[in-house]
Amino acid sequence: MTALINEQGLRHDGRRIEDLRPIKIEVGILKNANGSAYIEFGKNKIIAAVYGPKEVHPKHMALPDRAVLRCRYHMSPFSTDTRKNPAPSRREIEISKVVREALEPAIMINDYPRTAIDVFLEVLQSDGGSRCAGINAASVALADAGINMRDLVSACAAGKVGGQVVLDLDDTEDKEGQADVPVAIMPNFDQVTLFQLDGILTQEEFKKAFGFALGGCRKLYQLQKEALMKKYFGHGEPIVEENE
Amino acid sequence: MTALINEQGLRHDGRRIEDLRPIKIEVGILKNANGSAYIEFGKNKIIAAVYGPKEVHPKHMALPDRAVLRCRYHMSPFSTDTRKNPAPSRREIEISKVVREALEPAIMINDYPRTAIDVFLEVLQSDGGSRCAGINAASVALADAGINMRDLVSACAAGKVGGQVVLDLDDTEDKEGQADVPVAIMPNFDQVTLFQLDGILTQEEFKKAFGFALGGCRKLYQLQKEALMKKYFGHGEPIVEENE
Amino acid sequence: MTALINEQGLRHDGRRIEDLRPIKIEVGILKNANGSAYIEFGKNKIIAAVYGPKEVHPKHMALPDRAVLRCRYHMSPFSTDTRKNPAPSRREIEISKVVREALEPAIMINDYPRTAIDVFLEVLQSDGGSRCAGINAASVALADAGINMRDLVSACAAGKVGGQVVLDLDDTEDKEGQADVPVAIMPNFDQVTLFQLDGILTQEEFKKAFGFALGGCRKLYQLQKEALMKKYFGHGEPIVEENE
Amino acid sequence: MAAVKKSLVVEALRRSQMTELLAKGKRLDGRGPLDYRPIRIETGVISKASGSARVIIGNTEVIAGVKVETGTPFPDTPDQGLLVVNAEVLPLASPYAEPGPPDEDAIELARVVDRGIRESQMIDVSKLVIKEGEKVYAVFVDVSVLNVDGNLFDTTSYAVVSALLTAKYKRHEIVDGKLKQLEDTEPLPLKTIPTSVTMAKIGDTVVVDPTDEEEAVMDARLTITTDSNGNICAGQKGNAGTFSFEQMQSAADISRMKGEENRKVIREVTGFAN
Amino acid sequence: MAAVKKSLVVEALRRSQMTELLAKGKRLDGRGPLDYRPIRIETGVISKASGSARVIIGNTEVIAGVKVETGTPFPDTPDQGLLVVNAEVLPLASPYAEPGPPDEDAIELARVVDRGIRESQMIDVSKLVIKEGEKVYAVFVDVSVLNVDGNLFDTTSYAVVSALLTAKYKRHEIVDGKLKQLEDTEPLPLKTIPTSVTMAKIGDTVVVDPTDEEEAVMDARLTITTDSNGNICAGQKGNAGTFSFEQMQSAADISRMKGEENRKVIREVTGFAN
Amino acid sequence: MAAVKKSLVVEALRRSQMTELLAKGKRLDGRGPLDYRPIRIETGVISKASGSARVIIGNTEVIAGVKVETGTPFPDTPDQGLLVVNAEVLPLASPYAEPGPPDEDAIELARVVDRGIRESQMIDVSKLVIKEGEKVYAVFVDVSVLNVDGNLFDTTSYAVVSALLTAKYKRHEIVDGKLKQLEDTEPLPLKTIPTSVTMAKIGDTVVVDPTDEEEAVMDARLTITTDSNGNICAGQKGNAGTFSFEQMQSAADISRMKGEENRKVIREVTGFAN
Repeated sequence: MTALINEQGLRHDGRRIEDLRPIKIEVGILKNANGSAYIEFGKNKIIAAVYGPKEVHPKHMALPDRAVLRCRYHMSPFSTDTRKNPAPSRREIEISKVVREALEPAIMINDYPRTAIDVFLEVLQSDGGSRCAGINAASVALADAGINMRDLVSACAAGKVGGQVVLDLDDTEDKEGQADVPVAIMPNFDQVTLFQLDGILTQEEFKKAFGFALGGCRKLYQLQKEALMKKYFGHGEPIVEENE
Repeated sequence: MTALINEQGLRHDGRRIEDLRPIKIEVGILKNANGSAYIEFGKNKIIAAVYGPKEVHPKHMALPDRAVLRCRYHMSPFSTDTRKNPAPSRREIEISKVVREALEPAIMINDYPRTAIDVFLEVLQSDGGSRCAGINAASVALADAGINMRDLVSACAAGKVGGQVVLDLDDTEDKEGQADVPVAIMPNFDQVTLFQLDGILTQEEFKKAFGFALGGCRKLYQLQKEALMKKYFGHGEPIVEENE
Repeated sequence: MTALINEQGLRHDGRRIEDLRPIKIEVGILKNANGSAYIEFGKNKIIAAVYGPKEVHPKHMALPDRAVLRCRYHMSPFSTDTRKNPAPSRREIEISKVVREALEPAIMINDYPRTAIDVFLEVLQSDGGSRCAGINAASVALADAGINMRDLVSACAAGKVGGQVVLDLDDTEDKEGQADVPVAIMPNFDQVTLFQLDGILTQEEFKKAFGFALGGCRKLYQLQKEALMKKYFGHGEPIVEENE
Repeated sequence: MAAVKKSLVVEALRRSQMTELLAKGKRLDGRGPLDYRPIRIETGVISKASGSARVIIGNTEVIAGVKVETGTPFPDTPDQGLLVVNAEVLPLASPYAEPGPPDEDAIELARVVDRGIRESQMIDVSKLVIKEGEKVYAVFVDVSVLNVDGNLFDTTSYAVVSALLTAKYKRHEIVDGKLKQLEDTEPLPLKTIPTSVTMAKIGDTVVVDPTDEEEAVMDARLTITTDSNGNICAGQKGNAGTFSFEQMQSAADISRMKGEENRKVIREVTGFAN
Repeated sequence: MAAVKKSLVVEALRRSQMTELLAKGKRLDGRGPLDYRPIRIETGVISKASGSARVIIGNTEVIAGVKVETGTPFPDTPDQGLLVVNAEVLPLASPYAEPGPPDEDAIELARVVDRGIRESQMIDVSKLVIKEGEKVYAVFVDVSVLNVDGNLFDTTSYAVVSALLTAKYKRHEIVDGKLKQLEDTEPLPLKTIPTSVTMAKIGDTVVVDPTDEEEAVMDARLTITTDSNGNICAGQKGNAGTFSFEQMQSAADISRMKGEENRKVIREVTGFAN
Repeated sequence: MAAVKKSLVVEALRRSQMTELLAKGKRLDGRGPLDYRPIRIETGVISKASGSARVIIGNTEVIAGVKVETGTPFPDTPDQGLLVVNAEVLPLASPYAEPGPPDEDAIELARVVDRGIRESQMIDVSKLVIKEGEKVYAVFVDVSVLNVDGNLFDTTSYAVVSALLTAKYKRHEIVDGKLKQLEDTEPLPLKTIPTSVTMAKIGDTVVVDPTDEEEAVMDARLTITTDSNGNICAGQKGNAGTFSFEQMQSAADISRMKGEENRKVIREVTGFAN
């Protein structure tokens, strides 16, 4: 086993403490969905798709004053090191819930009473940080579907690895590290929409990790905007930020 | 292994042939339920709760002339010697049915057309005779919920242990004994509402065991009345037996 | 192991290449069903029953212009060499689908808008070719239920065993042979309603096997007519073929 | 299986007609209160099963099949073979039966029949051990109900018992640590014939072997199973009605008497002497 | 459990009443924002369990039971015992709870409590090994929620922790290749007391230990768990609302302060010193 | 996946438009009856899988991933490795797909593709044995359908075949009774390329590679799979329509011809020579 952080302060994959893994976002990659996005985030490969606003079945599940937001986070059986059973695990059910709750604050659900908005995340290949990667893609897919939003939702994790606070843990760091803190924010409102924490951090480390994560989220926000810009205005065009 | 019945005619826990285990009934122990009761019956610790009469979902399950009585008998995973899987077993499904059928004759279900009455029994700790203990608690919880009843339902098992007919088998006696006969009655109508029998009894033993069980039921009836009296009239007050 | 085809060209059970196993069809064997039939086809013992046309539950599953045809092919746990789990297997789900699609072309489903027609096949004992045997019985049961039909559906498999194309494989031939081709037809329309193929056949073998299967189907058609005739007109009466 | 749904008025009429007749000691199909419909038993109907039986009582028809396989004993009974009884009311058996996992009625049916077999000690499970604590025989009895017309309990019970009485299974040995199937077959180690008798209370009358029509209006059901010695080995009251103390006592007598009659039918068909 | 369903108008009124009160630093039941309701803990309530505890906070009541059994370790952690935390909101606990497998709320509840235990390294799982790679102890903690009145996270968490702190289990050995249970019992190898603190944001105010009424109108929920050293070991934000960056920072401080207070209650009841 | 629901009138209009065009040998998208849409195959897209392929035909898109793990052989085939093919039509693939366990359409899809692989003897399962009767390799092929626009059968089939053709797996040995993973990888033992051809009958015309729109109005579907020698190794008719005897015969010819064309595309991408 190599050290998770070497004497030069570099991580096992060569990154520095506050570096993100390589990230690629593509918008509008599925034909049938109303909105979609594909994200590569390190080795994560995730598709997000949005269907809706649409009729709710069964009808009594509809809400008179707002849309029902539904979310499914799912891993393809081949996405993990050992084959994953295709039935949803307890972990997937919990992540589906927190992802939904991370996205909902940014969506103007009162604009769509009596409808449903479905967000599907399919993890084709998983690495550390798949829920954050998924949220970034889902948020862009919602925008691609033309759903009214207050802001994008941008997500990134920080954590503690080899005794140091670092940004954006990959699979190895997640498993062998000391803590993982996934965070999602609405960047233009300075509001946290997702927060989880696993592992042990002192109060000081917690503050540092939280700050790192916010910084990561802001970088993701730029990448999300660029991806949308690229689809809707071609390369290099200035983006009009209507929702801010 | 000690003998189930020793030379003095005493059972492995010191009881005589026709003794009940120690029993404690408390009424109205849950805040949210419309009616509730807690029973300790030997090592059995069981909570009964009643919700209703209430709307039926889905609506087509409602009956035009009477209430739908529903019942769930369930064991907490920690209630048994080895951990019980939390999913309902075939045994729990059968007991839920016979408990419902034991209670229904005493309930004036025609007083509540188009509604549902839910009875929940949670076995926190199980010992022999949990279905009878549960019926006693459920009957009291129904009364506590203010449901109109013809009578209470009182339950007790008899059986055969070490070659002799005895009252109220505990876990050890149930497993190592020769027969178990759980019975529930409406004490003021001399009617049997629950009857099951496991094991081998001659016709004479059967008559004796059945008689023992009826005697046990009558003792339980007194304890049920005392428990209700204690809640509704304080200690020592005379009980008004409206339903008789 | 005996050879699947010996020097005399006889199969392991003494049949010649193009012989069917012994077949017996009885019509109207269940009291409650609207129509029913029992078939013995080699060692296959299968009951088919039809309920309907009847109301659809839930109502939104009803179709405005035709009946919903539903089909369940199920094997009793004791029907196979080693006990079959009673829950429906993926194989049973697929066969239920192809059997439904094999029967539907022959049923005048537009005569029964907003209703359901249920076809149940219970395999009490299974041998090779149970889906074909089941289709033959189901088709007769539909006629027995008085459902309007364009034609009967007649089914039989051919295949390749011991290097030769043969008609109607039994269990042993199915497992140790090279190919199995179940086929169902509407005999008076020269139309194929079921076709499946497992195993390897050259194009020539395929044509031969397909021809064998058609011949088998035509023989089954005669047996189906005789069985219906026996029930409705007694032995030896000429059958009036209304639906042709 | 879903309960028979009828309009309230029809149900009430049917019930009053029935109770009037019963007051005169008669039933709709002409039987007396303690008469069974004809019982037809056929064994060996499924050659792939270790044992099997088809039982028809009136229009009620079931098939039971026995499979003897090998398995691991429960940790607390390392010296006993296994018995598993399962029942499905097939969707083709009644307009009210539905596909899907067994509902509470089918579970109760299987468990009551199971208890009759198990508690009567019909099967000497101590003889179904291949290697104590490691390998035992597992006796699976599966029941497919083909047509429902009342009294599923007895019909199922007689089918299960008849299938067991005629079952033959292949012995196994452990050779060099591996399980090996021997060629010779033998009957199961059986000791008694538990025979259930099911009664229905309609108004104040108790009848045996109720039809579907009678079950639709009955207040309560009672099944009592006796063994070949006339001892009671299983009992189950069902439905949301009651039995008086006296009715319970006389039901025990009826179950012994009618049980012995029906046991004779089973003995004749299966050739089992005990 | 289904969410509490109220009419939109009532919900809005309730919410405005609450936020007005909270603006003055008060709550409907008279508490200040950072006050817990009385906490009652009773241990050893289920003698059949290895450890158990009943915890009541206000009207919220749960029972946790620990069973220590033996099992096979995961292939990637052959040198560690197992921990499984499960929670069911019993249908008798609330008019909105329903029978059935745990829904997403119950799954989240169990997983957040599980992570608090696991990540704090409360249990030294390396000491729960009987034979590396083959047999380990499996610690099952099951929670039955008996009455719902808000703050299930802390009530459940304290019950699980108290049950673990008072659990005793029977040692096992492998003798001649077979697992053998020894007679002596011992406490679990425990190192710290993870203590969760759950906060609700209603309008601009953050309160601890929300009631059911408060949860019905809250914007968002935040649970932060600290260990005996005051380090943070688990966190979870819930609900479709948000927390500002500042609220997150101060929540961390609150969780340490209130966590230490409640840890004292647990220490007193269980006698655990760390 | 639920069937495409359209109003009866629209469906009838669409169908008559299509059959008119087809009578002239044309299709809505300009193709001739026996033309496939462009086929795009990409392999190695999931590095965590032993093998993987993304296949796009028109707008239909699927990903297949192969995992080679170890397992226990079936008792009746102790000398053969295992093959398991599974397919999920992801809910993001179509407005009519829904989350949940595979429905009858997805099960049929997986089973037909599975039979094509299995019956063609593409994989020499006799070479996937580590120790006869005890340990074998289990080849799991999972398919995630990403976008539905007709002809799922061929798209899935080509993805599965391409993923298998490019898969590499780690060898295992049994050393001192324990399974040990070796470092070197090798390709699966493959012998042929089964290639399915799916046809739809619309009115009197048979077309290959139907789109979603064509499937919505087709009478019946027919899939025939041939191996590298042009032999037929699997077939499946679907939907509540029929094929005439002549159509069946010519479908066999079409499947051989178009199968060989598409097999060339697969050979090019995967470099497999047979």
